[in-house]
Amino acid sequence: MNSIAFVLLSILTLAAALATATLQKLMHATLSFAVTLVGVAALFFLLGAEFVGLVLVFVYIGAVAVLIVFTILLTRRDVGKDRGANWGGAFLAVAVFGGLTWAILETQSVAIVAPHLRTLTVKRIGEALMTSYVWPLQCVGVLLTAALIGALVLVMEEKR
Amino acid sequence: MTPTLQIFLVVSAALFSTGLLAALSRRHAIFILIGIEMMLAAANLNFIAFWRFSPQPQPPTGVMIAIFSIAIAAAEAAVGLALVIAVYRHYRTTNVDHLDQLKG
Amino acid sequence: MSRWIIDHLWLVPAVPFVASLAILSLPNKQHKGAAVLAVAGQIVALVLSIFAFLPTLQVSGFRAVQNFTWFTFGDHALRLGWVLDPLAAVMLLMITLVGLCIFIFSTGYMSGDRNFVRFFAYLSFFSGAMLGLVISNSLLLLFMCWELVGLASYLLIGFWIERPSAAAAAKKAFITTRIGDMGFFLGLLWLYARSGTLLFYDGGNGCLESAGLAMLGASAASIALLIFCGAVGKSGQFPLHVWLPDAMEGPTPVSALIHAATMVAAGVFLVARVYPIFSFGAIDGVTASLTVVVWIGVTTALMAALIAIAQDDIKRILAYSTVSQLGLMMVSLGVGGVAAGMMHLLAHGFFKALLFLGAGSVIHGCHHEQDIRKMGGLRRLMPVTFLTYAIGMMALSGVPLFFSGGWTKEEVLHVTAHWPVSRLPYYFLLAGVVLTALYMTRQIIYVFFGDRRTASQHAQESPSVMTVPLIVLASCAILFSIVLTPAWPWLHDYLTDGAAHFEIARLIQPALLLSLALVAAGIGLGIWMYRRAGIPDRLRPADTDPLEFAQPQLFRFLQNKMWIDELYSRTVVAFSWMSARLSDWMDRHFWDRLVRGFGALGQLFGAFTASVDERGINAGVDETTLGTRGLGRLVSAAHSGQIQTYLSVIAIGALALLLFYAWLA
Amino acid sequence: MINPSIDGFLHPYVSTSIDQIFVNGKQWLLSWLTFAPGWVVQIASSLLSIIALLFVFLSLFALMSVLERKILGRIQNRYGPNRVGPFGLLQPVADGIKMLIKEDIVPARADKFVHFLAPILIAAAAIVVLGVIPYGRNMTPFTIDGGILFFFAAGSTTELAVFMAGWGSNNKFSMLGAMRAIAQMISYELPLIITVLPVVMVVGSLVPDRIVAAQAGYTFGLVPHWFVFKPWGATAFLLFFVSGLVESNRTPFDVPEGESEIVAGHMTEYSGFKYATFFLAEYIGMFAITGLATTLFLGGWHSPVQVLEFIPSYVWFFAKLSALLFVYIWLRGTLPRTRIDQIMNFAWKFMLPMSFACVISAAVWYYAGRGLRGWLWSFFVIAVVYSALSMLLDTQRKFAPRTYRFAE
Repeated sequence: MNSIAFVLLSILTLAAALATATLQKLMHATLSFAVTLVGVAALFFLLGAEFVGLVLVFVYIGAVAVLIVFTILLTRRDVGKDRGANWGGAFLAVAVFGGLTWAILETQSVAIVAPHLRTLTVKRIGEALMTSYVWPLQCVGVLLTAALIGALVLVMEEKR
Repeated sequence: MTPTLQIFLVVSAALFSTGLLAALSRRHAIFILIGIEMMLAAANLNFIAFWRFSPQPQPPTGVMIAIFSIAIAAAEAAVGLALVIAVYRHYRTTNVDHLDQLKG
Repeated sequence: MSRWIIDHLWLVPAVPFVASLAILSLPNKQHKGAAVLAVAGQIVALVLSIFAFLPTLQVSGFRAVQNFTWFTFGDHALRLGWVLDPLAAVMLLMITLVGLCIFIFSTGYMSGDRNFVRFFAYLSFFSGAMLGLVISNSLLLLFMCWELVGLASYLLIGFWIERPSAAAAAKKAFITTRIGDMGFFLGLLWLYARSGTLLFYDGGNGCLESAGLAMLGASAASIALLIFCGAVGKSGQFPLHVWLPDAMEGPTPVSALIHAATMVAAGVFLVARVYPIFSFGAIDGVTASLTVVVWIGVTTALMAALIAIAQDDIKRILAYSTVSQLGLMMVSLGVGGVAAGMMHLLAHGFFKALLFLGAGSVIHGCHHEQDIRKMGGLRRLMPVTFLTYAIGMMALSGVPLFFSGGWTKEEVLHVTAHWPVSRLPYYFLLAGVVLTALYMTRQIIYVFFGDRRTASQHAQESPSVMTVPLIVLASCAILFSIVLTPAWPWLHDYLTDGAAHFEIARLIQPALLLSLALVAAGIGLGIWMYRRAGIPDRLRPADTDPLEFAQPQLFRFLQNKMWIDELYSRTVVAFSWMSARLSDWMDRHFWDRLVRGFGALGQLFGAFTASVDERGINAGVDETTLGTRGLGRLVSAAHSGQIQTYLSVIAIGALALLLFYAWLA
Repeated sequence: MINPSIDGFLHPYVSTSIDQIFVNGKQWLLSWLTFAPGWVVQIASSLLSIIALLFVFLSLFALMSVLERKILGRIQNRYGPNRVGPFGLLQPVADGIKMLIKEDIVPARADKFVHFLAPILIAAAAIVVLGVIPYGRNMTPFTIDGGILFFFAAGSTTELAVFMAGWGSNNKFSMLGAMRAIAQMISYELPLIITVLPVVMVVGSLVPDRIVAAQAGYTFGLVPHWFVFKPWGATAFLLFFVSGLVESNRTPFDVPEGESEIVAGHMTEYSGFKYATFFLAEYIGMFAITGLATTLFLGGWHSPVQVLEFIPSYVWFFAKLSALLFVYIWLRGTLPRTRIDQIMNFAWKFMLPMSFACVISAAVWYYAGRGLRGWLWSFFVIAVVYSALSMLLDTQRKFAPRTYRFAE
């Protein structure tokens, strides 16, 4: 697979992610979150999982990002600056990253090159979903319905 | 050079810890949520990467898990945001520092 | 087709059951819906019965059995099932046909009743239970359905709960039959203990087949008698007949369906069904149990016929005639004429239902007046009712040649005459025939002839929904005799697995002439006695019965039903009161003391344990709880309510875990 | 894919060659690059496709903009633009020049970055979508496995772009417009996608080419096997068409830029070339939606009757496309603007259930053996659901008081 594309994409993704974590303006941060997700989706494409990438874009850009900006607008009172970064958190994050990277680099078994990809068609995914993953699918459906109803109930104005 | 699994894992680790950073350092409730979403995305990246680098052909387990986790993340986002709005209605703030009524 | 119906015979009772459930679920106002549902269920049942009837025609002695396991306990498997043989088939036909007529009739009769819906629910329920009883191939299943019909009859007798008399009658019927059923149940248990099965027919080892019977041995007679107790209770034979006349408190269609046509016949049917047990080890057709059956039947027949003469309530007269007819059937079973008995049962089902419905129509016309002395002259006002009623009366009093009742009665008398033990029953039955003709004539005269009296002033003919069933039943009562005549005794041979063949010569027999004479005598006597009933003459006021005028003591004796009720209330009821009082006294003054004593002991022990708690245990527990609380305070301090603190703790934990694994590796 | 057995008075090979002229042309151009490495060829071919697409659709946009104005003029009984060039056909050129030389105003309080990014993003989203539609036999620019999904995924970016526009230009009207736009877009995205489901189910593939191929063939050479001729297909097509109207903010669903209430919705603060970009994006989006509708339901580039198959496929495609576009314009000329709450109610109470009904009836059609029986059965399903809905939704208060649940 294409290494240049990979490098560019990962740089983009991580930069956007960092922006998300640090930008002061909430709206900018949110948009950069969207960019992050686009980057991740592109990485998925690179890894030959087009379908998942498309689903990711579809769900996150199309729905979740919009939801988030809406929420930001609805809770507008203290939008604007989001002050006072928490340095302990930053340190902890860096520590975790260090630990993980160290562990990954120590592990030799993951230093492998991708085998030749047998393209994963949507048809195959569909068959898998409908045969061996049908119960999880049903459960997710129920879960989503429950989440929908729950969210509605939560944001309904309580009559007083 | 073509990227090895290692590189992917490192990238996803970076993404993960960035999400952690967002979740820890931000004061705005929504951004904690966003941080969690980012961590989930990193996890999905891991799944996909491991599936890709596993000996082919092979049942697309990683892909499946990624799809499901995306669906669940969407549900989580919806409920979480609804919660944020509900909280905002009560306390007129979304700053998690001020939302500590549950202290012991 | 035949295969299908045999497999699905259970549908026949199931349909009315379902209908009754559906009706129960209806709102109380839904009269039309209830009626439609009930009648539809009945029609379906009728059609199914016809389907079930067809295969039995093809081979003589047809018998199809379908058994299944209800449940198993230990190594016993309790099996139920249904059977389709001529007996069941004709009963099915009769019940569904008569039932249908009565359902239709009662849609008219009960119209405007508050509890219309409930009524039809009960009615369908009853019909389902009865059909189940008929087809059941297991004494247990039969017993269940038996109890269900008992329940249905209880509910329907007490249908007008607001009347205390109705409630009392319902209770009486229930308890009285329960006495009989007690015996029945004992017999059932005994039978199971001896033969190990309750299935009638089970491929050679059912309890009615040679193998099963052989296992009964000497105890067969006692078992038979115990089962007969149930029959006595259900079809109002002599000692337990008292409930049937009171059961007339229920709505008239109920009296027609349950207490004339079907349920009371269940006793007879039961005896016919388990006849092999009765006749087991018979020496030329005579066994102890059968003899008992005969005598009880004779007593009932004669006594009821006598009482019927002196009754004034139109329905009570019919009730007593029912009792006596049932006695007749019992006799014929007892003397070995199963077929004759069943034939009479069927014929009786038709014409008695007809009579009751006629009575119902009369009552409906007379604004719910039941005293025949207050009626009269209805002949012109209600022509249809009158004609059909007359046909019914002829059939009942056994006018030969044209009416089904005549032929069947002939059969009964015929078999009774050849009973080897004694000829006494025969003579009694002859007397019974005369009496029957007599009291029916009396009733007819009182109700339809003469001039109008108080109740019949404004009577008018009932609506067609009531008259049409009458006509249907009347035509049944006549046409039914086609298959009964000795010239072509189709039904007889159908029931006794013979092949019917036509022979005109057998049509006229000396016995026929004899009974003709008897009936003529009865009717003539009736006409002579009651020619000016209800018309005051110089000595006798209008409302006194001519017989009463002639024989006051005799009349009162009969009118009070030979004081049997009084006798019972003096003996049985009084005894049960006594015992109840006694046990009550025991309860208050003996058992209570005992229980209180134990209670005191318990309190003592409780006090002891309480003190132990106080002194010994509590302190330690208190200490523990205090310690826990302190600990809780300590821990809760760490519970800052800051989400991100928690998050960071989690992250630290993850990191620590990672490092730990690294240290392991 | 090429079908040489085409009866007609043109010689089959001639017609075939005309049909494939663009494909062959592209191959010919690429054949000059044989010496270059593979990825260069790849990039070059995609560049060629992109250029072709841009050329075709930008010119179509120009043509459309003027034609729409002329047709609206006819409908409203007046002349359209008729001054610039013959029949005013050069009007778009003039407009373009005007737009280009206009001053580009950025509000002082606006978020410059976002305000700048929004039009680009929206145009990009609109154009990228065009890539997966088959415009003719072997004429799909980019064949992605799961192209339909790609279409919607890329299309859903539009909402974010609209939002950026609304929020970036720090203006009440813009915000309100954006809110409305997003609200109705999200609400109508559900019926839009769910009405695609039956087609995907029946064809068993997300690839547009397969879908078009599945609609090949005729009965008696007269009735083509397009999905629009199946009951579920017809219903789905109607629903899809309406949702498309909403997605591209056209009348009667153009509340987001309802000039009578909020000046121009999320485009209020835009001027000059950025405004033109929004305009372009809107039209391109329209083309994309109609193109997808053609592909999914109207048999793509197949000809309506067999005898006319000698006419090149892309001609047919664009004929259908322009027919649908004409209907858009027609509606715009005919219908008044609906209220936002009415739009919402319509979406959630009618469109969504109906589209589910489409899915079900497609399944019914599939399992009741695709023949007349299936036809009747699926029609039955549709009819039942429709009548049930019409009974349920028949409220007495037709003119409900307007309620805003979307912007506080």
